[in-house]
Amino acid sequence: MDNIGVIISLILIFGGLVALFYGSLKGREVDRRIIFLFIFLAVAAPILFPMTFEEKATQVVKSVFDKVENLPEGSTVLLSFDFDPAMAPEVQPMANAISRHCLEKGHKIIFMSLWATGQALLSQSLSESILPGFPEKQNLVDYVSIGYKAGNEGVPNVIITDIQKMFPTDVNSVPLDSIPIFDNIESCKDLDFIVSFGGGKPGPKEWILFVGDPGGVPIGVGVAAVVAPQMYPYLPDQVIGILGGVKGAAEYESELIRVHPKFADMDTPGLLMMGPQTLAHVVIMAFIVIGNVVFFRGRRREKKE
Amino acid sequence: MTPTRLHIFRVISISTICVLLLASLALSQDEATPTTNLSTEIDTVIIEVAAPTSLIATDHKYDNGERINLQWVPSIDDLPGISTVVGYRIYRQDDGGAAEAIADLPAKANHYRDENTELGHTYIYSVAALTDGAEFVSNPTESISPEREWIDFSKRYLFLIALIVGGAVIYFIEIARRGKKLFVRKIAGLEAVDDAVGRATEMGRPILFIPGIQDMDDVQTLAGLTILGRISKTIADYDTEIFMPVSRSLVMTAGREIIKSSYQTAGRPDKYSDDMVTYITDEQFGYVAAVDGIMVREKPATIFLLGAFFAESLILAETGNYIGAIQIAGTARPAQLPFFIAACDFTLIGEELFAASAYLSGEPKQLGSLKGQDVGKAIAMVILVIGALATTIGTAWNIASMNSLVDILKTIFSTS
Amino acid sequence: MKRQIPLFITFFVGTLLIFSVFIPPMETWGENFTLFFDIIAVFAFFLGAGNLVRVHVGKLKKRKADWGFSIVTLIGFGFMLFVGLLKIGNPGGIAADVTAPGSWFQEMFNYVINPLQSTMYALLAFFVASASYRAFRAKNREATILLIAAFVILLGRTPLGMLLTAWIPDSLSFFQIPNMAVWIMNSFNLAGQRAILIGISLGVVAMSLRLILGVERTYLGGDDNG
Amino acid sequence: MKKTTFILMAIVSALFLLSWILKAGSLSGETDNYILQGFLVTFSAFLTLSVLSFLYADNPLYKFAEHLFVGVSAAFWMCMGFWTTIVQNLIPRLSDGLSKFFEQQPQPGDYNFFFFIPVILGIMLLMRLSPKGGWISRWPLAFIIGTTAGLNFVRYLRSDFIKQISNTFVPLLGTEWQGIGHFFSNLDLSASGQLVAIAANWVIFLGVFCGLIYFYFSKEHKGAFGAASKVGIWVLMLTFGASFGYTVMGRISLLVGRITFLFRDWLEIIS
Repeated sequence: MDNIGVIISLILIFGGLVALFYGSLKGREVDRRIIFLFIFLAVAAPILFPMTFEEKATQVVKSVFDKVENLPEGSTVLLSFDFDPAMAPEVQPMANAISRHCLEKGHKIIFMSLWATGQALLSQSLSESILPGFPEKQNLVDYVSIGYKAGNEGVPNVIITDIQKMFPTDVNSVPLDSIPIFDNIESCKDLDFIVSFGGGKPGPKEWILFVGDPGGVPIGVGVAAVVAPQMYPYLPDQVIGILGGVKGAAEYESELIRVHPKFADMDTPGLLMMGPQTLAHVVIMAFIVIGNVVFFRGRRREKKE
Repeated sequence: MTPTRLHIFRVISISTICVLLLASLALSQDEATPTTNLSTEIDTVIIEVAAPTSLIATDHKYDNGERINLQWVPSIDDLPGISTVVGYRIYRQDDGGAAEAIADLPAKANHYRDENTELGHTYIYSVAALTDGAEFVSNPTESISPEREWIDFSKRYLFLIALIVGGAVIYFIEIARRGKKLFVRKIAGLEAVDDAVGRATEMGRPILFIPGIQDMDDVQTLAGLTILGRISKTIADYDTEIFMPVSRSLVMTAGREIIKSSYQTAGRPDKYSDDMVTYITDEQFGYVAAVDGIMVREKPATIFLLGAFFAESLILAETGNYIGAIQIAGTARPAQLPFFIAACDFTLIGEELFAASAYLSGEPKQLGSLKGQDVGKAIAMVILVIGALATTIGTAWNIASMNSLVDILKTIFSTS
Repeated sequence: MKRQIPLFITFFVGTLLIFSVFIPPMETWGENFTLFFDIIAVFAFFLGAGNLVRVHVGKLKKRKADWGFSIVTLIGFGFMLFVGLLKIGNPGGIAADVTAPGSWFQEMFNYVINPLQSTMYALLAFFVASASYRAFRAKNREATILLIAAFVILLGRTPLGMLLTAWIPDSLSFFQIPNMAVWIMNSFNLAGQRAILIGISLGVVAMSLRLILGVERTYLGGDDNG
Repeated sequence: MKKTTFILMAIVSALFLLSWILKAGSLSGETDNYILQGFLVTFSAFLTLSVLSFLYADNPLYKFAEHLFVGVSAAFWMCMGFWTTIVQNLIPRLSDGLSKFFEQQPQPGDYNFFFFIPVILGIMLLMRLSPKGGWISRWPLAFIIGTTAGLNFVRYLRSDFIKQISNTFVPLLGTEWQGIGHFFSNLDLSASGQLVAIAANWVIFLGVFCGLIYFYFSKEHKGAFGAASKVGIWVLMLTFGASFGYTVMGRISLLVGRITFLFRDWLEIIS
């Protein structure tokens, strides 16, 4: 059933593209609403009839994975959810995957957010995706959520020297003093690893500037594809690795399943999204080709005249 | 130092170490007695473990006297896998008071930073290895007081570079203020501005100016408005129509003032109207929807997108492209530059936007600042070349002097 | 006076925060002032909300175009404020997490804010496609470079790139498209982004200095009454 | 109101009701308050489709969705700021009574008189809402600007200037130079493939250098300087092309997220 659906939708999309290509050979421009329609089809079809591909982790992703994998058990990791619903489809899958990985390796996790919307998404992630796989993990012992604080870059600038000053309590008003995770954590300098998931300001960049560089804490970033290229200059000293967009998440998920087979049945939104991605990319590349054909046809006509 | 003297020196130092070791052994036996007693009193079987050794307390460098660092060698029984040591407990005596436990650490820990010390107090620390039900305390440290350092010398190079770059900016602003002409190279995009205005005039269609979606406190908005000053002068001369939808009320006020004064200079104050600049909404996508509507309805011949743009950049630039307008864009937001470059005819990339603004306004603060930044870039380029060449020679042929040059440069140009 | 005091505040706070980096005894004050800043940031949210209400009430009073939609904004604002400030339906009571699952506040986030914002950004998917079609044309040398780089990355970021070039032997693995994409990201992209980064950082440094020293005062507005 | 608008509105409302009924019906076995849940899912699907309708043209449904978003999100940020920062960070430092009211547990030594400063500045900021007291809001504005400037000055200099320079100290001839033959022998991406790795270093070194020349405004771009700046602009074009190609993925993801919601949570045609 699924295969038939895949084949029919592929025939439809590619048939349409061929027709448009034929049109372009005659110098006909494509209306943008037609392009919109094709993009919708290219995204919708693989969602209805899932196609999955194998992913292999690239070096920038693998270095984050290896860092989590090789930290000694009981290390403390801070995961900051610095995103809003607009970035969530890209960033939430990787945040979930890394959270699961940390819990599986027995690291203690401190969850927080520099975006108000991040705390709501964090609460959603915890209750719907991360915790159901780990019923034995206890709040305040294995993980804690200290939530959101206003103040953008002001927040990392305080917690680099004193976490408690900025976060007197966790989200449920439990004083930090009484939380076992914070027994030996005074400031961000005492953390073993920080990963910031985001793509706006404040976000990964603020973590590098205000915590990673002054405190010498290893930083990993999980970013929306729009800002991922801007993170490359910080490699490899200032950030140890970059998860860029859905592909970053898909690579991390596949690596996670490869190394820890227990995750084989977990939901893998990143890997699932690669189907629509691939088809949409093909459609866009086809339109780039069609656009150039139209352009060169037009230019040749101009020359003739 | 002559060889004989060196020899004597060695003998003395080795014997001192031996004496110290013996003394510490003797002392440690004294200390260890109570713990042994303690453990025999308990009924359950206590597995004896060695206490941690070589505990040293040092003042944390470059702080306000609130930290003391501890370091020790973990108990020799703290072995991976089969360890009976479950952790370590830190004890502290404050000004000769009773020892209080201040922290518990996991097994294999070998250092701790006490961040709650006070200036003027003296402290004595000891570390205990914990097993299930008993603890084995190390020798206490010498008494130590935290010290306050007034200047953080570990950041001296950072301070120096800040001074040089900052100094260059201030120096050139001052020079520009005194009226000295500062050279700024021609910026290609600015010539395109006049052509684009001319084109709109020929076609008899309006010009659309979009100053980004940030308020007046963003430099990019200011730079965009400076360029608006130039554009509106040409517009007033040619008598072309201009629309400027904005998303901040302060930008609206500023925009109106700029266009009005341009019309006055051109001698046509009667042609100016407040309707040229309209406030739409602060909200990103509401603004985009409205501007999109204006583009499709009015079909402007030329569109300027100069300022701070976010995700809306693509929608605006794409729609402008769709209606076939000439588009000149400029922003310093790297994430949006690719869209502008792809969809616009001309783009002022990053700093070019500021340079264009400085070039047009001729304001000392802008010109001087640009010059100061150029000094920074020149420093960067020179160090870059020296560093890369030294690294290359050093690593390819393993030349020590080159490697140490690289080390020095890396120390100066490091983050901490 | 109306300008002198703000200029002094900027100078005082700015220099204090710079020196707190280099002078350890000032560190606590650096922290405190940053905390003040964080708290003022919340008042800025209040200000934003207040402005919103003012603008929309104004529209409503004057029956400006689309005034009906202003009612939507005001009702949405009022309702969300009501469920948020009173923590309606929150399972944990007043001290609990405001975004606790099951609270009305969190439900409003999940069913109203989340779909609205993410769909608005999802519109970009369509525009990016149409921009690629219209903009990526080999008009001149620069545009051609742009086009080629984009094409390689587009191919390399999807499994398609691997499928197309899987036949290339491992000793020439560089020419496999995904590897080429990785290489471009790590070389050209890194270099270009770094040059931009250095430029922008100098701009930020110069601007900060101008603000602290009071050379740049445009943010104070034009006249003393405004 | 025009007749067509009226008819369209009636159709939309009817569809909405229908979806609500069907959705509530399908949820009735799963949750207790299935009527509310059915409404919420239908409503968020309605909002999703309203925003997507912008692709055709700006229309009242889109305007409705957008205006609702503006109101709700302003209140969202306000509540978050209030509960997380005002209640947890400010109140315990100022008042015992209020912290008890909000069930906070103030720590000894929390009280700090200086925390009246941000309250006063914050209230001054709110004065902007009144037409006459606007000028006083410049004080907190000056505080905000001073803080940002002070914080950014050192951090940007350190991470984005100083560190970027030393990051570019790359070896241009390989770590152990073993002659040309060895150098060209291997074209893979592994450690032994020196050519590829060193080529990347050359690109980084020259790219950063020429890029900086392009952004150097104190000298006319002529001769060798002009040529270097030309190389600089090419590197920048490659960068932007690559960024664009990379970004497409992100933009598509957002759409995937929305369509998945429509198909799975609303229409239930996939699981």
